[in-house]
Amino acid sequence: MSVLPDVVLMTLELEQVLIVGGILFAIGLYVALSKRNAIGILMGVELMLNAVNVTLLAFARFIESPRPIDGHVFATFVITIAAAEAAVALALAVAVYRHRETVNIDEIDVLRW
Amino acid sequence: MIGALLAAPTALVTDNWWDIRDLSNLSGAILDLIEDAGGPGWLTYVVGALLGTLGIVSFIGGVAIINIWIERRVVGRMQSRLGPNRVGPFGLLQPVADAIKLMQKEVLQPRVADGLVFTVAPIAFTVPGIALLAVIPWGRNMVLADLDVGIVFLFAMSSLAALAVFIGGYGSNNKYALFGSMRVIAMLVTYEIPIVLSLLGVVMFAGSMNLNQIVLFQADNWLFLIMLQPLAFLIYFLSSSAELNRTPADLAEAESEIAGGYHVEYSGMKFGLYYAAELINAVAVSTIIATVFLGGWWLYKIDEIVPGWMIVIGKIYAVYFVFIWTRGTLPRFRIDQLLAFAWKWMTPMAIINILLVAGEVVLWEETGWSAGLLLPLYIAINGAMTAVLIVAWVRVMAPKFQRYPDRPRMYDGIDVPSLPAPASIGPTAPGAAPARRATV
Amino acid sequence: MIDDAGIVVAFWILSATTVICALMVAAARNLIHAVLFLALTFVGVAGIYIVLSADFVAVVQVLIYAGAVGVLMTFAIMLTPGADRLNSSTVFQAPALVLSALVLAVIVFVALDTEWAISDRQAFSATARSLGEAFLKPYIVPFEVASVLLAAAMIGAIVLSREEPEDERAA
Amino acid sequence: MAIKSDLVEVNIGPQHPSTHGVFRMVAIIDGERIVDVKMVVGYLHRSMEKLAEERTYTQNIPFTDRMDYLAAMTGNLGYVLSVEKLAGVEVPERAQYLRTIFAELQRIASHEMATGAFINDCGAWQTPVMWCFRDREKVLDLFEMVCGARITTNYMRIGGVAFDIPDEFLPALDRLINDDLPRRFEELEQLIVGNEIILMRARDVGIVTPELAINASLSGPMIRSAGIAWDIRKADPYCVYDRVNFDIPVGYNGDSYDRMVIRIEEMKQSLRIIRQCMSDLPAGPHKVDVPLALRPPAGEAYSRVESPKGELGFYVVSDGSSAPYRWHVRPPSLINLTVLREMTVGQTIADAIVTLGSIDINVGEVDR
Repeated sequence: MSVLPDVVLMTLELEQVLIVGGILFAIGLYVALSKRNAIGILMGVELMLNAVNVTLLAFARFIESPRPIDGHVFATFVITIAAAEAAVALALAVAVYRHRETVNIDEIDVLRW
Repeated sequence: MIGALLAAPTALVTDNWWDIRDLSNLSGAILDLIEDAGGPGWLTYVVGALLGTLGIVSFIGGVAIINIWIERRVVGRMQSRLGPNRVGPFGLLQPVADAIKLMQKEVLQPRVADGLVFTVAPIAFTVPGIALLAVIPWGRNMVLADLDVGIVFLFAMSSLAALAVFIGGYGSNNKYALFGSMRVIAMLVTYEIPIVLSLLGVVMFAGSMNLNQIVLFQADNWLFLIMLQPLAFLIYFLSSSAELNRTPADLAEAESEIAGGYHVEYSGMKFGLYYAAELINAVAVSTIIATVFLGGWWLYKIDEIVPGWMIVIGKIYAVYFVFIWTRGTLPRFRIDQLLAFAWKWMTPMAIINILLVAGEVVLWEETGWSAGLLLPLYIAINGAMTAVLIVAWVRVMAPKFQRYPDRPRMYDGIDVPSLPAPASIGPTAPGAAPARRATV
Repeated sequence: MIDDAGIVVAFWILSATTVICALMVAAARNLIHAVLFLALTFVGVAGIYIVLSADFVAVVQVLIYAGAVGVLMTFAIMLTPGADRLNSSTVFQAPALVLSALVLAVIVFVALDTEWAISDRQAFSATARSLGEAFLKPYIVPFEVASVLLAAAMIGAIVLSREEPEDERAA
Repeated sequence: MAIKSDLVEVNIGPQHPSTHGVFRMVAIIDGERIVDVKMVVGYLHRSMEKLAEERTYTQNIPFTDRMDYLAAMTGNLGYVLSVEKLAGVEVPERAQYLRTIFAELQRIASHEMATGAFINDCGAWQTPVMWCFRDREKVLDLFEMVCGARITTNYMRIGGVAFDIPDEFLPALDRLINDDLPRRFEELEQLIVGNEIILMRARDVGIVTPELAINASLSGPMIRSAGIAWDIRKADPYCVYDRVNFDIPVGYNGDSYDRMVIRIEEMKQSLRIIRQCMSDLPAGPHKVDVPLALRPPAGEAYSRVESPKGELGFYVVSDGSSAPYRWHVRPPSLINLTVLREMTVGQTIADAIVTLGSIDINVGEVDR
C-alpha cells in the first residue's frame, strides 16, 4: 500500500460495482431502443442481461445473506434463459428476413406477413 | 482463484529454490525475496502472476518453434522422405528460418476485406490456446490458476477459438474463406457436445472439475483415467481433432477443396500467427488429454524422481505424436459425414458412457466398496462396453461399404454390353446401373 | 468490501474495458464490428465476475455468451445477406439517450442512497460444488423448468428457421 | 437444406491446389451443393496440332511428350504407330517388345501419380502421394537409364525405338518389377484399399453409368469403372499385346472408388505384362532405318493406343510432303472430362474435387 496513493478507489465497494452495472444497463437500454436492426436490438438486450448479472453477483458477494450462493444460481438461470432467448430471437430474425428481405424493425410494420 | 497461485509447497520433499522438481519453489523463493525486501502486497501478486505467465508463454513459444520441426520430421519419416535437414543441425533451425521468411513477407490485405476483423482474427485465434494452459497442473503445486472449474474453462476457451476462426473467414471477404468459416461453425456446434459429454464422465469419476484434483484422483487410485474411460478418450480425441482442424477433420482449411479455407487470404506474419496458433491449439489439446486421461504429472512413483513438468511434457508429446500420426495417415471426411458421425454416433455413445459412469459412481458411493475391488471391475466393464459399441458401429456401417467388393472384377477379354441408346446425354440417376451379364 | 489491491486494480481495468466495448457496440457502424465488441464486452463482464469470485458463472459466461451467442449473432447476420449491415439508429435516438440517462441516474441514486446490509464475507472458495447443490436441492424445480425451456427454445428455433416445404406454402 | 441460401458462383481453378493444372471449373453452388458446373479449358493451349503441320514427321514426336507429360511414352507410341501405319513401315520384333515394356512402365508411372493425387484430393495429408512419387521415381530412373530423360522421354521413333537398352537395364527392371514394386503395391493397398474414410469419400461419388460412358465415348479407367470391359490393348491390339496374357479390371458402380482400385489393379497387370515381355524379349535390331525427312504416300491413317488415361488416338493426313497435312489428336483426358458436369451436379464441392481427381486428367493433354 505504500507505493500507490491511498485513494478511495483502492477498496472495492458494492456501490462501485452497482454503478458499473448501471452504466452497462444504460448502454444496453440505449442500444435496444435506438437500433434499427433487429439483431442490434438483441445485442442491447444481451447487454442489459449482463448488467443485471453483474449486480446479482455483486449482491451475492457483498450483501449479508444466509445463502449467498443464490445470486450465482440466479445469474446462471439468467444466462440459460438468455441463450434460449437469443436462439429464438435470431431464428425469428432469420424467418422475418426470409419473408421481408429485411430485419430493420422500422420497415416491419404491417403486423403480418 | 488467482489467490491460490503458487500456493505454499505442501507435499514436497524439499522446498529449496534450486529444486527443479517443482518450479514453484523457484518462483516462491523470488516472491519471498520481494516480501522480505518490504515490497507491497500487490507487487508480490503482480510478480507472481507475471512469473507464471512468463513460464507458460515461454513454454508455448518454444513449443511453437520446436513442434514445426517435430511435425515435419515425423511426417517426413512416415512419407519416406527426410523432412527439413539443411538449416542448422538436423534442420533444427528450419522453423526460425520460416519465421524470418514470414516476417519479411508483405502482409497483404484484400481491398474489400473488413480491416478490423481481418487484423483481430489471427490474434484472437492465438490467445485462447495459450490461456488454456493456465489451468493445467504442471506439477503437484505447479499450477498458475488453480481454477475450480478448470474443465469448463477449457470448453469456454475452445469455443472462443472457433469465433476467431469464423470472423477471420468472414473478414477476408472471400468465398473460400467463407466456406471455411461456415464449416467451422457447423463443426463447433456439433463437436462441442461430444467433447463436453465425454469429459463429463471423467469429471463424475474424479468428483471435481479442478484439473489438479483429476490428476490427484488418478494418482490416488494408481491408474490412468484412459483405462477407466476408454470410450470417453476416443470420443474426446476424435472430437478434438475436429476442433483442431487436423486430418481427418481439417475441413475448415481443406486445402484440396477450398484452398486453405479461412486463412486463404492471409499472408506474412498474420498467416504465421494462424500457423502458430494451430500448433499451439494442438499442444493445448494434447496437454488436456495428457492431464485428464494420462495422469498429468503423475506417473507411478516416477514423479518422485523426475520433475512433474517433464513428465507432463513427455506425455504431451506422446499424445501429439498420435495426432501427427493420424494426420499423416488418414484422408479427410466430407462435412456432412463428419457432422453425421458426431450426431449419430459420438453423441449417443457419450450419453451411454455417462449413464454407465453414473451407475458405477453411485454403486461406488452407496456400497462403499473399496476402490481396489471396484476400479478393476469398472475398467473391465468400460473396456468391454467400448469394444462392443465400436464393433456394433462397424456392423451398422459395414453394409453400406460392402455393397460392392473392395477390388475390381477381372475380365479376360473385352465385354461391351449392348445398351439402348438414350435420346440425349443428360444427368442420370446415380446408382441406377442396369443389370449386366456377370462374366467374372 | 474488497481491499485486495490486485483485485481492485483488475476490477477497474476490466470495468473500463467493458464499458468502452459496450459503448463501441452502440457506436460501431458495422454490425459485425458491433458483434465483436459485444463479445469483448462479454469477456470483460466475465472478468468482473471473477473479481466478484464467481468463477463458475464467469466461465459459463465466456462459454455461452462469447462462444455461443456471439457466434449465433454473427451467423444470423450472415444469414440475412440482403439486409442492411449498418448498425444505424432509428429516429428515437435522442429519446432513447434521455431515457437511458434517466435510468442510469436512478440506478446511481439507488445504489448510493440505500443502506446496504454489507457482510464481511470472504471470497467464495469453491462455487461449483455449492452451486450444484443449490441447483439440485432448493432450486430443483426451476432447474428442470429451465431445461424444459431450453428444449422448447431449441424446437422453436428449428421450427422458425426451417424452410417451409413448397406444398405447405402453397396451401 | 434447412436454410436456403443464394446461389453463389465459385471459381475452382485455374489457380487451385487440386485442379491438376490450369483447369477451371466455374461452379454454381447452393450452400455446398453444386447446382451447375461450367468447364473452362484452354489455359494451357499451345497450338500443337497447327505447329505439327509445319514440321517433319520425326520432329513432331517431342510434341507428344508434352501433351500428356505424365505419360510421354504412350504418347510417343500412339503417334509413331499412326505414322508407321501411314508410311507402311515394318517395325522389328525387338522394338515391338521394348515398346510394350516402356508403355507399361509408363502406365505404372502415370497410375501412381493418378492414385496419389486422387488420395490427396480426398484430403490425405501428402502421405499416399509421397509414397506413389517414390515408386514413380524408380520407374523414371529406368527411363533415364535408357534414353537420358525422365519425363519428356522422346524415346519412340518411326520404325522402332531411339536406343537399344543398356546392359544394366534388364537386371534393374527385374529388381523393380519382381521385388520392389510388388512390395510397394502391397503397402499402398494396405493403406488405401478398403480404407473406410476413402470408401466414405469415394463410393457413390461421381458415378458414370454404362449408358453415359458409351454415349460420351469415355475410355480407359472411366469406362471400365462403369462395368464395361473395354481396353484397346484387347480390342485392337498393337505391339505385342496379342501375345501376352493380362486381365482387364472392371468396376461395379462407376464411382470414384472403382476408378481408384482399377488403377491399382492395372498397375499389377502391367507388371504381369512386363514380366512376359522380359522373358520373350528377342535379340535383333531395335530400329529400322527410316529417312529422317520421311515422305509417306498421300493418304490418311488413324491409330490408337490405350494410354493410361484412355484411348489416345492420332489421326494423320499426308499430302506426300515431309510434313503432315493435318495432325489431329484424340485426347482421352478431354473426352473423359466432358462428362464432369453429369458427374458432379448435385454433389458437394468436396465430392466434385474427388470426382475430378478420379477422372485423372492431364491439362497438357486436354488443351494441347
